[in-house]
This record gives sequence, C-alpha cells and structure tokens, in this order.
Amino acid sequence: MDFSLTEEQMMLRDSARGFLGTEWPVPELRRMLDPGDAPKAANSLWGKIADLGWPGLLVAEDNGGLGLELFDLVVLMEETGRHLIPGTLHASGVLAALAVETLGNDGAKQRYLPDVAEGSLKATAGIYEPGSGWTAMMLRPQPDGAVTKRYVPEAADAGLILFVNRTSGNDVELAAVGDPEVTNLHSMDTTRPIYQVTCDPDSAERVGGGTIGDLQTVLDKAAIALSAEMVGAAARVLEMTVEYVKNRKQFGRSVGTFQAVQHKAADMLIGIEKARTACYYAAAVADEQPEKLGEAASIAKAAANSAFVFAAETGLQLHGGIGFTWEQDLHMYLKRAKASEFAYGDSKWHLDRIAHLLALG
Amino acid sequence: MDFSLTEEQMMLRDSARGFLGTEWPVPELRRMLDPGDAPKAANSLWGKIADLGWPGLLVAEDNGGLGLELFDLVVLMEETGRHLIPGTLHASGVLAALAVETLGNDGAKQRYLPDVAEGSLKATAGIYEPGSGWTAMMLRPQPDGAVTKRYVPEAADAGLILFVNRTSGNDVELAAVGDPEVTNLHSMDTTRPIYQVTCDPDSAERVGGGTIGDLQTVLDKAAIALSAEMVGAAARVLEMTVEYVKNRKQFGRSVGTFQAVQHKAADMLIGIEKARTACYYAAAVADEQPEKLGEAASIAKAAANSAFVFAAETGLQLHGGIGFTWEQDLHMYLKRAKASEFAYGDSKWHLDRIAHLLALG
Amino acid sequence: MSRLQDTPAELVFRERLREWLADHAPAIAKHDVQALKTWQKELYEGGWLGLTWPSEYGGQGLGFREQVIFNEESARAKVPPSVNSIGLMIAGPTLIAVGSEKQKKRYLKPMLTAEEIWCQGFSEPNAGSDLAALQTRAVSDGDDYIVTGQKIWTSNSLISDYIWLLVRTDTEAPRHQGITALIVDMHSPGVSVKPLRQMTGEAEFGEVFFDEVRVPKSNRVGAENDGWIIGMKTFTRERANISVSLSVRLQQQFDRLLESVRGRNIPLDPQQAREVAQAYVDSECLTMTCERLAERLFGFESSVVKVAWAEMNQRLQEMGLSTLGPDAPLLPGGGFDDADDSATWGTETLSDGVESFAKSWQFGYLRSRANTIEGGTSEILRSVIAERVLGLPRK
Amino acid sequence: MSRLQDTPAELVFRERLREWLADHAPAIAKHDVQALKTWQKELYEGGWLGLTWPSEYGGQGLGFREQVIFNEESARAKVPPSVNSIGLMIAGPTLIAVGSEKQKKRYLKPMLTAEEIWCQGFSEPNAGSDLAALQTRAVSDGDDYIVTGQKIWTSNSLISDYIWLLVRTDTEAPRHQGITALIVDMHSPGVSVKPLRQMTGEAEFGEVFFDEVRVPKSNRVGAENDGWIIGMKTFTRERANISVSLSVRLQQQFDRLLESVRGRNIPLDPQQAREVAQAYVDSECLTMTCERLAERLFGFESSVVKVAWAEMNQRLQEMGLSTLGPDAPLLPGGGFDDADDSATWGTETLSDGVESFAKSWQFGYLRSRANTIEGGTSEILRSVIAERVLGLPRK
Repeated sequence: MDFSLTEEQMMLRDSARGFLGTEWPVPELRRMLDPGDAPKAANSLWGKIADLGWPGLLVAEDNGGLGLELFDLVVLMEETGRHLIPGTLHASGVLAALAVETLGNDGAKQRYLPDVAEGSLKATAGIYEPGSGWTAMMLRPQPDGAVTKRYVPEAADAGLILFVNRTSGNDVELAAVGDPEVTNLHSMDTTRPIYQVTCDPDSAERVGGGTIGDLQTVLDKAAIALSAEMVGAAARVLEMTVEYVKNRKQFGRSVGTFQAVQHKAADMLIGIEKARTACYYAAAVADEQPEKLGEAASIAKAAANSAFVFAAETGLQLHGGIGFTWEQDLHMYLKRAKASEFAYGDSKWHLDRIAHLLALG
Repeated sequence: MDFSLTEEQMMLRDSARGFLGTEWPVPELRRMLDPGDAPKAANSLWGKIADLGWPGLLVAEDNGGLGLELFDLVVLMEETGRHLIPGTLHASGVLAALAVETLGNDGAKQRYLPDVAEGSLKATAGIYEPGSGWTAMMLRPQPDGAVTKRYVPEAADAGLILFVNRTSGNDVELAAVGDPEVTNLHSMDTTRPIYQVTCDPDSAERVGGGTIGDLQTVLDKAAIALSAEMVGAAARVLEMTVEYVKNRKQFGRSVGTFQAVQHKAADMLIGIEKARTACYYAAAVADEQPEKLGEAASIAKAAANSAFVFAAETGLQLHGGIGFTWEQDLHMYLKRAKASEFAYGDSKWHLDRIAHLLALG
Repeated sequence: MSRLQDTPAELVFRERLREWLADHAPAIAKHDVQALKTWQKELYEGGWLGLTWPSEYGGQGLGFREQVIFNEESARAKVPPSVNSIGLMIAGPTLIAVGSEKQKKRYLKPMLTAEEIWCQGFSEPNAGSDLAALQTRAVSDGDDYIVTGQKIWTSNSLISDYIWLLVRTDTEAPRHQGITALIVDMHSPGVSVKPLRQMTGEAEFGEVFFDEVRVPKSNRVGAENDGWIIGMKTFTRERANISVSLSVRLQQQFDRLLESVRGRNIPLDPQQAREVAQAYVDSECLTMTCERLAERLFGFESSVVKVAWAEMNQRLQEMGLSTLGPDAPLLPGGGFDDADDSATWGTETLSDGVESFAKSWQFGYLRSRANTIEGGTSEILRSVIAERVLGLPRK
Repeated sequence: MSRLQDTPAELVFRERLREWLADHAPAIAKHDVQALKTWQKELYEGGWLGLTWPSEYGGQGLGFREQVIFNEESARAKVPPSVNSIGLMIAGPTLIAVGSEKQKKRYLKPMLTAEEIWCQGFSEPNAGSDLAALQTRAVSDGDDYIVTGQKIWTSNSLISDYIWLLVRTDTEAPRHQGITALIVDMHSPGVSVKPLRQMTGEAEFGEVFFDEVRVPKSNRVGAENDGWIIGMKTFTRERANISVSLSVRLQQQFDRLLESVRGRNIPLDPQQAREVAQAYVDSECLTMTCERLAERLFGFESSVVKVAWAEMNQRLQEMGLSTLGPDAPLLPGGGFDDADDSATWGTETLSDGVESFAKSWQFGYLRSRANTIEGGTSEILRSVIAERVLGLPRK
C-alpha cells in the first residue's frame, strides 16, 4: 500500500488550508451561530469556493468538472473539516454530484453537472426516509402518495433537490423535485442545517435510475468524504487543545505537563491517525477496488466516528470550564462531531455491516 | 437501606483477617502453585477453618451449624477472598450446604449437614453440564445414560459429591454420587481446582429434589458469596499496588506520585466500592426479599466481575515488569480474577438476565 | 434487623411527607423565581427543609435518613428543585460547621425560607482546578474590607442576595495561607453580574465582578487568612451534597432511558439491552454506595461518588441520545435559542411529551459534558482519591 | 498510480519469495535452537534476510516495502520466527546507524546467518521505565572496561553470544551523561544468566549478571558517555520493528479470533459480532497506519503504533478467551508446567488443533498482559507521544 500524497495532492491540501485560513477564519465561522446571519456567511464563502473549482472536483471533465478521484477529494475534505465549513460543498459537490454521476441519465448529467461543477447551481439529495434508518434497503416504494425524505442537507438553500426513490425490487429512480415542502429539522450543528423535504410526485421529474447497489455506492463515497472531514476536524480540535494546555497554567505549571492531560491528548492522536489511514484506504478502494467499497467505507466511518467524538469530548474536557462556554469555539466542533456521527450511519450500523461482510451475522 | 455491620459482623471480619494473616500467609498460599504440595497446604488450612465453624456458617443450628445469614457470610467471604483461600469453604460450606439446605430431604439434611458444618465431611456439588453454559434451564434430563457435570469445584478431594439433575419439566433432583469418574479440568487458578465428574446413575442415590427455581436460588447465593470473595481479593490487590507504587522509585520520585498511576488506582477503588455495595445489597436481599434475589445476585456478580478483573489487570500494569513474574504474587490474583469471572456466569450472562428482568428482552 | 426497609419511624415520616407533597406540590416554570421562592417557603413551613440542620437555627434536627427520604419522595412527586440550592446544600451546611453563632443566627433561617438566596464565589478565570491561585483581593480598611476582582461559574448569581466568597487578604504569604472567607451582600455598591452563556444556549452561570466593594469585617467567616480550610470544607460538603442528591437524579435519568428505549419502534438488540442493564447495574451500585458511605461523604470519599456519578450521567445521556438513531442530532423545538423559556426541569419522562430542548436528550448530552468539570474536574478528583483516600504520596 | 497493489517489481519479489518459502519452510519445535539457527542461515542464503541492510555488510540493500512483503509472506507460510530477532530487529539496525565501520564489518553478517545470537541488556531491577537510573558499572582499566552489575528482562539471554549493553561509565555526571554502549561477549568470564519465570510458566526472559567482566574498549559503540542517545535510538528502532512486524501478528490473531467465533456451536449475538467487527476495524486501521507512517516510525511516531498495538492485542486475547465461555479459565493440556515443551508458535489457528497451553487463548491472554509493559510501558509511551510528537511541555 502507498498512502503518500502526490505533489498535486500536497498542493491541493496546502492551498486549501491557506485559502480557508484567510477566507473562513473563526469570526466568519461564528457567523453560522446566528440563524439570521448564517446563510449570508455561507453564501459568501460558497462564491469563493466555486471559483476554486472544488464543487466540480468529482465531476467528470466532460461535464465541466475536474474529474479527480476520491483520494483527491479526501485530501481536500480533511481541510474543509478542519475549518468546519458549511454543508453546501458536501451536499452539492459530493452527494448530489455523485448521485447524478452514478444514477443520472445523460440528459441529467448534461443539464445539471456543469452548473453544479461551476457552483452556480447548488444541489442536494434526499435519500433516507422516516423509518428507513440508514439502510437503503429499507426505503419503501411510494406508488401514489407524496414522498418524504429526511436528513436532506442544505435543502432550504438548494437550487436543485434530487430524490432517490425506490421504485420496485432493487430498482431506484433519481427524481428532480419541484415545489418541495422544506422543514428545518434543527440540527445541533448549526453550521450544517438539515431538513425534511416532502415532494408532490406530480411535480417531480424522473432524471435517472439504477439499483440499490448504485445508491449504496453514492452513500459510501459520501460517507468517506464526510469521514475525511471528521478526521480533519478532530485534528484541528487536537491542535486547539495542545495549544490551550500548553499555555494554561494551574498549580504553577503548564496544564500540558500533567500526565492525565498528556495521555488523553496522546489517545486523541492515536484515534486520529487510525481514522486518517482508514479514510485514505477507503478512498483508494473506491478508486481502485470498488468490490470492497462497502467494507472500506464502513471501516472509515466507524473509525472517524470514534476518533472525532472522542477528540471533541476530550478536547472539551481538557479545556476545563472555558470549553463549555458559547464564547469558546470548541462546542461547534462537538456539535459537528455528534451531527456527523449520526449521518450516513452511526458506528453500530457500520459495525453490523462489517460483521455481515465478515459472515458473522 | 442500612449496610452498616453489626458488632458481631465486625468481630467476624476482624477475627477472620487476623486468623488468615497468621495461618494462611503468602508462603502458605504459594504452596498452592505446586501441584504436589497444594492438597497438603489446603488440608492443613481446612482443619483450622473447621475449628472456627466457618463450614457451618449457613447451616441451620438444628443441623449443627451456626444458622447465620448470607450477610454474615458475605462479610466473611470478603476476608477469605483477600487471602485467596482454597476452594473447599465455598464448595462445601456454601455451594453444597446450600444445595442440601434448599433441595435435600430431611434424611439428607440429618445425614450430611452436621458433618459438613463440622468440616469433617468435605462436600461439593455438580450442577452445570457440557452445553448448559451457566443456564439452569439448559440442563437436560438424562433418563438412561451417565450424567456428566462440568465445573465441579474441589471434586477430587470431596467426601461427598452431589449432583443436581433435571428430571423433567421444571423439576430437579438432588443425588449423592457414588463411584464418580473425576477429571481435572486444569483451572488457570491453581488454588481452586475444578473438575469434570461423571456418575454412573446406578451408583447414585436420590436425596432430595425441588424446582429449577430452587436450584437457581442456590446458584444465586453461591454467586453472591463468590462475588464477595472477588471484592475482597480486588481490595487486597489495590492495597498491594498502593504499597508497591508508594515505594517504587523511578525518575527520582515515587511512582505513586504520577497522575497516570494515581488515576488508575482511583478507578480501582471506585469499582471496588461499587461492587462491595452490590454484594451487601444482594446478601440483604437474599435474607429479606427473596423475590428480588435474581436481579440482586446478577448486579453483584456483574459488578464484582468488572471490579476484580480491572483491579487485577491494572494492579499488574502498575507493578510493571515485576508483576508479570511468577515470583511476585499478583499473578495468583489475576488468575483468580479470570477464573471467578467465568464462574456462575460472566458479565454478559448476568446483564442478559438483568435485561430480561427489566423487560428489555 | 432489616437492612432494606424503613424503620417504623422512617415509614411514618415518609408517609406523612408523601401525603403533604401530594397536597402541595405545585407546577412552576423554570424561571419563575418568585413562585419558586414561595414554594420553598411553603416547604419550610411544612417542616420539610433544613432536615439535618440544628433546630436552634430553624432546622429540624433530624438525621441523614430523613434527608434521603425527602430526596426520594420529592423526586417521586416531581417537585421543582430548590431555588436556593447553593444556600441549602453548600453555604448553609458550611456555615453551620464554621460560622460564628451570630452569623448562624442571622443567615440560616432566611436561607431556609428563601427570603435570601445565596451563591458561591470561588472559581476565577485563572483559578479553576487550582483554587489557591485566586486573585480577588480584599484590603483591610478600618472595620471593612475593600474587595476587588472577578469570579466565574457562579450559579444563581443573577438572583442571589448573598455570595459565599473566597478572597485573598495576604498577597505575601504562601498562596494557601492568604485566603479569607467572606459573606458578601450582592446588593452592595460595586457588585455586578454578567450572565455566562454555555454551549447549551443557557446562561446557568454568571460572572461576578467586584469593584471596590465594601464588606464589613463582621461578615468574615473564621479568622483572617484562614479561608483555605473553609474552602476545602465547602468543597467536601458540595460534593457530599451532590452525592446525596445524585441518587435521585441518576434514577430519574435511568427511568427516562428505560422509557426511551421501550418507546422505540425497533426492539432492542442484545447489545443495547446489555448496555441498559449495565447502566442499571452502575446506577444501582452508585446510588446505594452513597447510602453505604453516607457518614464518610463529608470527607474525601465524596470524590469517589462525584467522579463515578459524573461519568455515569454522561453515559446515560449518550445512551439516551443514541436511542434516537438518525434523529439524534435534531433539537426538539428548535434548540438553543428558546432553551431558556420553554424549559421546566429536565427530569421529565417521555410520557410528559418531549416538547422542548431543555428536557431533551440533546440538551442532556450537551449539559452533561460539564459534569466532569464542575464541582472539581474528574482529573483533580481522581488525584484527591489517590492521595487522600488511598494515601498515595503527593508531589 | 495504484495505491493498493504491488508494483510490478514488488510483485516479482513477492512471487519469488512465496515460491521459495513453499519449497523451504520447515516445521521446527519452539525450543530447538539449533534447527532454528539452521533455518535462519538457509533464509539468509536464499537472499531473504537483512533486506534493508546495506549490501557491504551482507544485506540486500532493498527497501521497506520488501521487508513488509517478507513479513506478510512468511506469516502466510507460517515459518518459525527468527531465533536472532533481537539481533535482526534491534541490535543490527542500531549498529548500522551508530557503529564503527569495523564493528559493522565484524558483527553484522554473523547476525544475519545466526552464527552469533544477540540479546539486549538495558533494563535493570531499579531502572525500568527510568532507564537513566541504570547502575551497571564499567570501570576503565587500560584497554578494557571492567563491567559489574545486573540486567533483567533480557530476551534470548540463555542462547546469546553477544549482548548489546548499556553501562554507567561516569557516576559523577548528570545521570543521562554517564552512560556508554558496549558490545559484550556473553561467553566472557564473569557473565552468568538466570532464567526469569513469568506468570505464563515460561521463562522467556533472563537475568544477566556481570561480575567484573573484562570488555575491550574496542567493543564500545560510539564515544564514552555517549550511550544515552544510542539507547534512545535503539528504543525507537525496537518500537519501529515491533510496529513493522505487528501487522502480521495482529492479523494472525484476528484470524484466530474469527476462526474461534465461527467454530463455536452458539451463533454470535449482535454485540459479539460487533465486537469482532470493531476489532477488525482497529486491526485494519492499525496495520495500515504502520505502512502509512513507515518513514516516521524510526522517530517517536513508533510509540503511537506500539501503544495501540499493545492494547489491541490485549483486547483480541480477551475476546478470544471469552469465546470459550465457561471453559475460559481451563488450561488446555494442563497448563503452566508443560508450557515450555509442547509449544510451537502461538500463531496457530484452531484448525491446527488446540493441543497445548502455549497456543491457547489462555496463554495468549496471560502473555498479552505484558504487552503494555515490555518495550516501554503504555504510560511512558503516551507521555512520549504527548511531548515528542504533539509538543506538549515536559516537566
């Protein structure tokens, strides 16, 4: 195995870090805490992100994108995770773009992907349903009634909402939703609002289709991208914590000299390094060995869940009381950690899947 | 609730601690590591224990015992656990005595209990069977063939081996075994050998009977007594560890000043205090509210499992390399911890039972 | 003897109390301070407050068992918590132990009747775990001290009449030896309070600023520069009282969890069932351990219970959150902004309806992250256990 | 580029090796030292040892990838482990880094051929985690040192020809500055070895005693009093090599676990299945992290992997033991006494038949308790990670 970054990937990483450090500093991020100001802050960043071509990173060159691989995306996502950027990039450039690339018919690709890649169209996709949990096989065909999708990211702000609906057996369709009814579900992570969307089937348009397996591929890749963001965010929490405990003095010494603090910081690092590896591996699998994608994605998400939740909770503990305040930034990472943990499957769900793949069911 | 000890109980505890400190010091205990010498060492202690009346603690006064309650036994067992005494007291004075008291007919009580209480008869009981796990309901009636019992404590040295056999439905019989075939199962804990015993049904004598529920009462009380021994042993490991880390110097200071060491020792204490409470509670329940015995016994065993295994493993870690040697005494506690953890139900088994009682099944 | 059941006298007490609560317990919104004060006064007049306090100061002169019964029964009746909890659980008991006769006569009874609400001013921005680093100064000026400085994490500071304050009276002495305990009127000129918003959205704590506040020396508790030991006694009392009340709180949280898992559509798998069973084992062991160690809880043993409780409550909240599955991160009622208003007490069960953030698992999860920090971080308390209970050497 | 597959050159190497091992790999009992030496020599002559060592000292001059492939393939072929592991994994690589040209020429090749077996003498009874407290003295006497003292936890000491030794050459200097590294002939007069029995019953380690042992100064590695830094380099190499070989060991243990749970009569419940899945997640992440961090493993990052590996292996062994249910504490084959004789390598799977203690989960469980102590306690290594990798301040 070779997980070293290519020169291009290192450039992508460094330029992303530089860009976000300048264009999305903490005061900008904190605007996301104010429901009135959040959409403006997110939009302002989005314009600049679009200029960099990130929304089209996974979109094929023929469709106006950069045509890069998931491994490249993972490198970028570590950086966007560090800075807790809003959800449009993942919703539009990852989830919706993958849905169209994987399930869309040629017309849909031509119609949507260039605008998605350019960032002029913000898309999102609704997949899960009330009662489906995180299991695509639990989606239910809805022959007559209105389809309701839960956990749809960034729906209020999207120019295109796609639904993946089960039609019958193992078949799914991709539908472009018209006239949606959008309800804010009030995620704990206010930087990434999620919604329930109900669509009147009469105003939806079928723009593609495929199998449940194709849908699972989309979900797995989206989960890997999210896992990489989680690793990046966890690494940032560790940095913030190291910085804080170095400088915070109690009992006449730096708090960072206490073994209890040191050892927790070490455990944060161990979890992060393992999860980072898992993300790189999963991305490489997606690019090279698609038959192992499910297992690799589940390993990555399970590892990222543990690493990020542990880092956020522990980082908060090591900050003491100040970490618990609204003024400090850590709570945004904790809320992102919990919101991410329960997106695309919690650890139990992924472990059950791995157990199934290991024939332990 | 009132878990304070009566004056009699404090005397019992103090005298037991004094007696075992004198009569069962570490060099005697270490004789149990030598397969040739172990039976002699155990026998020598047994004579003195019999003189104190401990084997008859639970036996009714009418049958020659002290007629005390389980709470008294638990107080004593904490002390016998501290000193890792051999298994005869638990096998004969607890398990077998309870089996006869609970399931024996009048003849059996008169025939066996006075000698068991006096210590002149060492009894034991075989209950579990290959394939039964720890679940009494999994015992199978064996109408014709020879009955085989697994995990029979101290069988090689017993003057009386009792079997509890399921006969039909919820009924069990108590049988005195003649001409047993005894095989050493080589427990990791060499201070407490356990055996497989096969009995030719023609040479067994029925000496009592009852229900599976009665049998479960015997098992629950035996588990509570063992849990108390585990708490005592865990507390002793903590003492040994505190003593060691106080005196061991590294980096120019006592190892006990390091936070990593201090915090692990604190966690050992927390586990022990919780498990001690659980044992006292379970004993009080056995004496006063038998309808809650199952739940209380499972709480006690689950808590004792966690506390003792954690204490033994952590104590060993805090001793560093020296704790890993045969010469040091800690490994005897670790082996007792693991052997005890898997006697009368591991934690999963007890948690499943509690979940069932909480109607979570 | 029965170890598990009330004595006849205890049973009488319990039944009388249960009846009284059934007749009197009110429904009060969380921030209706005046109603809460009235309710506390009613409780006091019913004879149910200051149960263990000496009768000469307005207490009932009863024992620890009665306090436990009170806690159990008021939880069962779902009465609102005390508006003057810092006074009743921390300042009052410490004052009884170390205050002058005059101070006890003056302050204890209005604490019980809620006529005077108390808060506690120990922590400072640079003196958290390391309390001895506190810098709030008190300079002698005739019969008064002039107090200047800042306290933080002060619960109830916005509604308090008095603050139980530690200040530095000697800047030259070794840091543990220059500290003094004062009772300060929160209405004195120069005292100001700023709410401190937490990550839950609530402002449960405040920052208290002292700008040349004049405090009569008669309000000093104990001798000058003798405040460290008083602070330590306050801490053990704080932890002891957290311990005593936690039994009830843990059991309430466990009951919520049970209801939450039973109320789901999906049956529990064996692991989830075992996790709940393990939580039951731990919460039963812990609450009973409080009772078993009751007499030692005013010593360092209180740390044993505090550490275990904090981590147990965190686990319960995490489990509760997990029962919600994909809905786990979604804030009922919209979350942070209206947390303050619609909330009642966070002890409601599902059958009360999950209407608001403040009674949700989401709020519980976020709030519980502070459990291992407030009242002594778990790191500090584990060292206290190691050094003070187990006798390991200090640095 | 492919990130997951061998390059064409690597593939050739792997296939050639696999074929060679299929033809040559022997079955050897654990304590047949002579047969093990012969096997190592054969391996060397096949061109499979010293893969990353410079060719001028008898190595193959290849890269890290080839070493990984060698580890994977020899695990797959279940070859016996190296009889000279301390030489190949610790003493040799350190000597390459810090030894003199003459020393490298003299010692490296016989290490590879197993003509000379090595052990490592660092730990002492009062210098475990705190290596700088070592007291074994080396007094200058003309062209020699006279060495007196005791080492402990010395693997392979009973069969070794040389020991890689740290001694104190200056008792006046600050403790890190008076230490020197020596190569000592184990057959020198005054060297004696006593086996050290562990709680598994085995005597895997020894105590080595030095009673005025004469050591030529030409056997000194580096400058006098310059041994501390050499010791540190030895440690990172030790941990790096543990890390490199652990991938294979973890995967073998995980495979044993899989076979063990699948071989039971009772189907797994979801919790047990999830525990196995979690172990799979952790072991996959860890072994791949070794490869990802390969270049940094000769620095302090090796501690990351060592800590995680030790706790992972302990967990695997506990899980394996638990799969046995009520039989968990029962020693196959009778246990401690015959552990030494019937044992082979502890890597066998159930299909080889669990005949003896040394290949059992019971042995694995007991042995694994030392994993968090040997090669640096997890406590020390977490501090190393915090201070050296994360940059937290030292005391």
